[in-house]
Amino acid sequence: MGSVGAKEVPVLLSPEGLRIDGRKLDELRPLSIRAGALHQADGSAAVEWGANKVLAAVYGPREVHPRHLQQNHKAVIQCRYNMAAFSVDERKRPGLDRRSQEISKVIGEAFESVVFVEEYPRTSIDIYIEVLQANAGTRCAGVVAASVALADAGIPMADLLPAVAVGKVGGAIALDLKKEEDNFGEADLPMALVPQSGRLVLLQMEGHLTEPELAQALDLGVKGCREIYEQMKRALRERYAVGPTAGASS
Amino acid sequence: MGSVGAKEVPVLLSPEGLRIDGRKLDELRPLSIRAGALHQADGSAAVEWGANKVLAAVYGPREVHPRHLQQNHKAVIQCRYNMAAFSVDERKRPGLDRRSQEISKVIGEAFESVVFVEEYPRTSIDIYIEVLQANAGTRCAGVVAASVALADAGIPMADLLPAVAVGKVGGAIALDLKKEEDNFGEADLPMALVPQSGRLVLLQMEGHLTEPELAQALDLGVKGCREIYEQMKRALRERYAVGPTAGASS
Amino acid sequence: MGSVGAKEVPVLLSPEGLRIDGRKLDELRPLSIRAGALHQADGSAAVEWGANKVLAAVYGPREVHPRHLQQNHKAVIQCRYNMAAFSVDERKRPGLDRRSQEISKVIGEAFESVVFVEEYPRTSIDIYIEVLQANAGTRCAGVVAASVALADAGIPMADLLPAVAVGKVGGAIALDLKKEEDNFGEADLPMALVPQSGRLVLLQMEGHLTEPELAQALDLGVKGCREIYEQMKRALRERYAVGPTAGASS
Amino acid sequence: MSEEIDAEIRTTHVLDLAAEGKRLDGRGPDEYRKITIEPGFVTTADGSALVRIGDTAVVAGIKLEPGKPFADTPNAGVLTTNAELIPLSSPTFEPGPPQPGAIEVSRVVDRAIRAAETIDLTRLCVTPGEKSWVCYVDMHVIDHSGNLIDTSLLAALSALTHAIVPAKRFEIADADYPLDIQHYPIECTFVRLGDAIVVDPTFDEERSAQGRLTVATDEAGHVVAMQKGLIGAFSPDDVKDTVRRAFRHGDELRARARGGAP
Amino acid sequence: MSEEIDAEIRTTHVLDLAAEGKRLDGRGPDEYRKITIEPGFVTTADGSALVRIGDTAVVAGIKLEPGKPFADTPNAGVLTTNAELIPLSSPTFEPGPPQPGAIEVSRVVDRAIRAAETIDLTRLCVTPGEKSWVCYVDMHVIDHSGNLIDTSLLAALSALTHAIVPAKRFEIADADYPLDIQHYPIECTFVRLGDAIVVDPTFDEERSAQGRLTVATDEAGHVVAMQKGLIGAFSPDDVKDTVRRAFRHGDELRARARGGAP
Amino acid sequence: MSEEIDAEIRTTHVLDLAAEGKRLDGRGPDEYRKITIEPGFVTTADGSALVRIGDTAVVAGIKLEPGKPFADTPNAGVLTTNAELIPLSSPTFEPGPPQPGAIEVSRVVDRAIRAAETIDLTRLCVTPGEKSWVCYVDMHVIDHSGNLIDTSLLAALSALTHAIVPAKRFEIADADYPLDIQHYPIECTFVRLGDAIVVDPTFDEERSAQGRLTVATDEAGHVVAMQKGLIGAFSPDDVKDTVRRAFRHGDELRARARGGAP
Repeated sequence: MGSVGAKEVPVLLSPEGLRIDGRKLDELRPLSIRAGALHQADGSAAVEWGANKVLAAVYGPREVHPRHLQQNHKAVIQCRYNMAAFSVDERKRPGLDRRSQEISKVIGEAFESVVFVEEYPRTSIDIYIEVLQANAGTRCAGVVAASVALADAGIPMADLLPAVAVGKVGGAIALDLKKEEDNFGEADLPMALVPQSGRLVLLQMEGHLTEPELAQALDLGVKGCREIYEQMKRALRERYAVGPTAGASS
Repeated sequence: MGSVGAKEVPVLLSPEGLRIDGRKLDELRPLSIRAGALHQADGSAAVEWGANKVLAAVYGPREVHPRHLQQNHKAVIQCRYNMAAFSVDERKRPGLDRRSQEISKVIGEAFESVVFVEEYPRTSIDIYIEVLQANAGTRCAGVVAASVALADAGIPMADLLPAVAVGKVGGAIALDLKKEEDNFGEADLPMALVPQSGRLVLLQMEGHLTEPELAQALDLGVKGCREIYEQMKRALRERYAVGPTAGASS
Repeated sequence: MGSVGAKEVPVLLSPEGLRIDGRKLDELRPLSIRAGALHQADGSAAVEWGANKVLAAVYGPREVHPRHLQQNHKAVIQCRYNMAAFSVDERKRPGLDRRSQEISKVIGEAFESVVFVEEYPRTSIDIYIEVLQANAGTRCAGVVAASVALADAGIPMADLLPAVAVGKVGGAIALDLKKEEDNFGEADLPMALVPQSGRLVLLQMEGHLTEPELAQALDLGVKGCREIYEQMKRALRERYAVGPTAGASS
Repeated sequence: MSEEIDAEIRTTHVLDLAAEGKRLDGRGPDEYRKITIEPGFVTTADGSALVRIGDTAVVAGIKLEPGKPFADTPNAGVLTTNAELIPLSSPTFEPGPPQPGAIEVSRVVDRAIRAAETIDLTRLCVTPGEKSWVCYVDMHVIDHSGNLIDTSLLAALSALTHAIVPAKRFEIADADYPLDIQHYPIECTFVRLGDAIVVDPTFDEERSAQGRLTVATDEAGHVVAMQKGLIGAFSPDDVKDTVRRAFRHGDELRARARGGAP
Repeated sequence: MSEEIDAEIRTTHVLDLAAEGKRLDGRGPDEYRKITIEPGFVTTADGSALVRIGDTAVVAGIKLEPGKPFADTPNAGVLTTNAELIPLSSPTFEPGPPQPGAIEVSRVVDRAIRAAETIDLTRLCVTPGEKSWVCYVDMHVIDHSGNLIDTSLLAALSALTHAIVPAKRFEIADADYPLDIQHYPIECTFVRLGDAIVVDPTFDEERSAQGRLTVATDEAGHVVAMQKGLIGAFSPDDVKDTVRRAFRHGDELRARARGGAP
Repeated sequence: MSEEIDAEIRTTHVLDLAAEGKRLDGRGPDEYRKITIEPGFVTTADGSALVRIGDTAVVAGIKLEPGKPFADTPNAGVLTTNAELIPLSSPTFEPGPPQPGAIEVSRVVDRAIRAAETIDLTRLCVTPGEKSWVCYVDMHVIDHSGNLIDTSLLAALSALTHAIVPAKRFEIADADYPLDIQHYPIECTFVRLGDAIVVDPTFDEERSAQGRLTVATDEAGHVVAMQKGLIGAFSPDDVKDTVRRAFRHGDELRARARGGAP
């Protein structure tokens, strides 16, 4: 969005109401979730979602490092969202830029809203999200992966956190934008839902939406999150039905 | 000073002995000092001095951070002199450059020479000086502001620290240089005085001065400091006469 | 080695088998070692080796800093290999680059293989190597200097660590490369030997060597190390025969 | 430790009051603290403002300098937004590199300014692909009594509104000219305190909050940016209601930023 | 503390087994764990591979971008190698700037690639002294169960082998073309466990090791790089023996990297 | 802790001696330790010197490289001064980024060199606004027994005095030529010990000092720089007296730096 001076905007919506990849407005990209994808982490998950490839690992509850962050009455949640240098078109310098730091913060706060942190005082629960291949919606893919990784690690939570971005493309509210839609679309609204309470713990937005459009986007996002929720539960059932498996790729 | 390759030096002293802003050689720029200008700090002050705008805040005595700096027999004084990005003609990158770090060090040492640090062992007294608008003499304005802020915070000191820079412009020793005088002048000598003992706790100098000129500059600076001292005391009296007031600007 | 696109390779070996500085293939550059070259350090040494000038200082056993590196059952060895900005042809930015960090690591590990670290639990033994003038082989010169500095500091070790680089120039295996040989040679193999056990505790290599060449290089290096070992012992005997002397230069 | 207990007592107090529909400083749930805007506060900047919301104060300064456009936007100037949460302004801030809190403020303000297309960046291009203006928006928080985002954006917008492009000084044009402002984004921040959702939180309210929500609107009826922060949750209906309130406040604050008058 | 005791018990166990010529996972001293290579794993990269050796996994990605040659090699492109040992991949890694361990992996892999003259850097020159390709080799360790060097180099080599120079996208040529690989270096890492020297150490074996030795060979019978690491020592005969073993393993792994087939 | 007590005992001893007009090493209050200057110590530098004052030793190296002049001084070269207080030189220095102490030494030396107009920077301009020499003055403290400022400046000045501009190597002129030194600043540092003010303090004297004062003079009778440091105070009369002493010492040290002979 807001790509100043961009050359030409592609047609994002066909006359039949179909999107550049043939999806309907309320249709998700293909999503695959595998719990327990890594060996070292206490819990982990690999998510492939459209052309996104995202890993999440959870370590903890463990000693807090650095020490002065330790809290007497609860666990601290430390979240690190990071993009691999090769995950985007133009090589990204290794290390956390300001965008990654902001995303790390809001994702960490989202999970601190559902994890029963008071059960593990003086410890740290560390969530690491690595984006290996990015194609819009990586923070939501990261939340989905981290959520499953937390469950895989046996961390008690009020609920899993499905997440999805809603946007506006070609004048219409659309679910789960892919890169071209995000680049040339009119709005982007990532969110994460607590399905049982129906409340949002992550919500960001950028672009142009009228009040009715915003309401519509919220409702569509909630609907999308509920679909994703089912897939997350399925991934966890598979993990415990068939026992631990290895491999970050399918 | 020493501006290598500078285009043309303006006339800094008129035939009548007046300076570019009409001041006499021993005349200070207009100075306003307001104690208690900020709400969060334990003590604070706002100083407008010529075209300088400087804030100072004091926090403490409080826990030392980082811990290993703690001293068993006295408080540590940590001073941070910083310039806002927009405070100078060419935008300054945020954060402390080497100049700011040196100034922070000498100002901190100046205050450690008058604060009764042994009264607060194992604590930190933190002095923050922020230059919002700079026009030569900001370190002296910072010392004046910090001094009033320390008094405002109730930190016991041997004395307040008036401070001023003396320089040489158009061949003459002059009090309290403004920017053009500093840029094109022949010397700059900032100092801070302990009025009751008549001793200097901050003294720097750069330029060219003969031995007699230097002696003259020291004497003029001491005289200037004594004038400023009266204004500092007045600001503190006002603060406690009328009760706390708010606002960094007049 | 591997200097891509380099203009012209000089003749490194004469028809008589002599090298650019007239040395034979198994001949070391002139080496001078002075133990106790510095005043502040607990142990120190200055090494001039060909056109290299290298200092080493040892501090400790002393408190570990930062604290969390402390080990309960042994001393930690912290090694810092650093090059002065003016030590090389093109000015080097001050501070440790990645090369220096790698060298610091392998040298530290080499010494941890011979120092009786379990005798000083919960302490740090700090080895500082400073390259003032570089002409190939600085890491080996650093190991030699640090070794003598450790002995000078009275740190108990299984043995001293002589070190030297072997290389391949003009098709032949040669001992102790100087800069032009290193730049245009075909291989470089620095090593450090524990003379009494005949084992290597530092070994790196870069270039092109066949298996027989590599074997030859190892044997030549061991021979060189044994020569250097004698000089190291002599330097320590001199130090304790004549008492402490001062001065980093000869 | 007493600091920790003190914070806990205040939190309980804030929440108890909220349950009765009250706030510590007597405001209603939809009431801002007193706002003052002092444009032109810093003369070394090309545009500036000191903005206070209650006891919170932010100085914003604009600097425009010639630079190079980004490779992917050769026809546009560059906008750089930075908030400094200096330790002078709060006992909770420490010296050092920007913390996540400061980065979040910078980015949320930046997002509103950028998404609203506040300034037409193509008009800051001098020579396509070669030379363009870099517009630095620096926000210096000098007193932190809560709601840094709204205060910072208001300061930035006020400073931009009065900014002058120093084209003459840099020998790029014969005369300086005002920066061209296209749109006027306003951010309104709310926090949840139990069942209540109140606007313009104080520092104590932020510390007690069960979620924070910022909504940025423009003068044409768009939501241009949002950010949920802190630990806590909002229902979609909460969000919709909050957006409605943000539009109401937006109009009032926008008028203030454009006029600069009290 | 229990972590420390646990490590000590494992170390003793690893060394006891080694004294009997055995390994924890049943392998022989000269046996690699199962190796899988998945080239083209990351489509945003110009070349990529996911390589696993046992439970260790590294993703390597190649990026080629136009840049400036170094002043002392005006006719050559630039090669930049970087390994990220991210905290996701091991409980022993911490967030923050690269630690010495990560730097060592980067540099040892870089040394093998560079010394072997894996790619002809002069062919990455576009305009001498002015413009050349910068070839970034980024290795992202995602699961660390030991032997990062061999896994990382194998991933880097596999990624380079399949890399495409994006000359069309950057308008430098009319079509993209494959990166030209001249040589195929392979690194084989060994650790000493008492009197035994075993190849392809696991994490537990590395922690128990009394010295580590890496030998890089090329397809033409050269040793191109070596690195002794960790606390411990090797006799010259140990080294010679290890080199011999490295050549044997090198041929097998090289075939895998070139083919990419299992 | 014993370290702390040790320091306290030494401080008391230093001050007791000072009260009797004595110093730990038997010097008079106005006496420097033995000074040696070894120019050309480092052949990789374009100019260098090893200077010792007592047990304090500093190596200074000059490097000249082509670069770009600053925008506000297009007709001048660039001078960059940096002191490294490396941990090799003192148990009190730690690895890491430059500490305030190192920055102060750098800046106080830099100020004297710059204010004295030691080198004519306009002669280091190659093409106005485009190309000029960058003159790096790097001071490497290798043994710290007090009075780093005087030792560092003396090393820097000696190195500059013998420096050669490598114009041929960088293909800027047909031959190298000596750097042109216009003025010879010397810094003299004093500390207050009770009522005494002594020159050239040792490490122990600095630690015991109640104020430090550095005065830089040139050969033409100017004070060109001053710096008061450490906790403590000086009366204006103290300062005037100190300046007088600095002129006396300055002449003697200047002759040494220019000649380089003992």
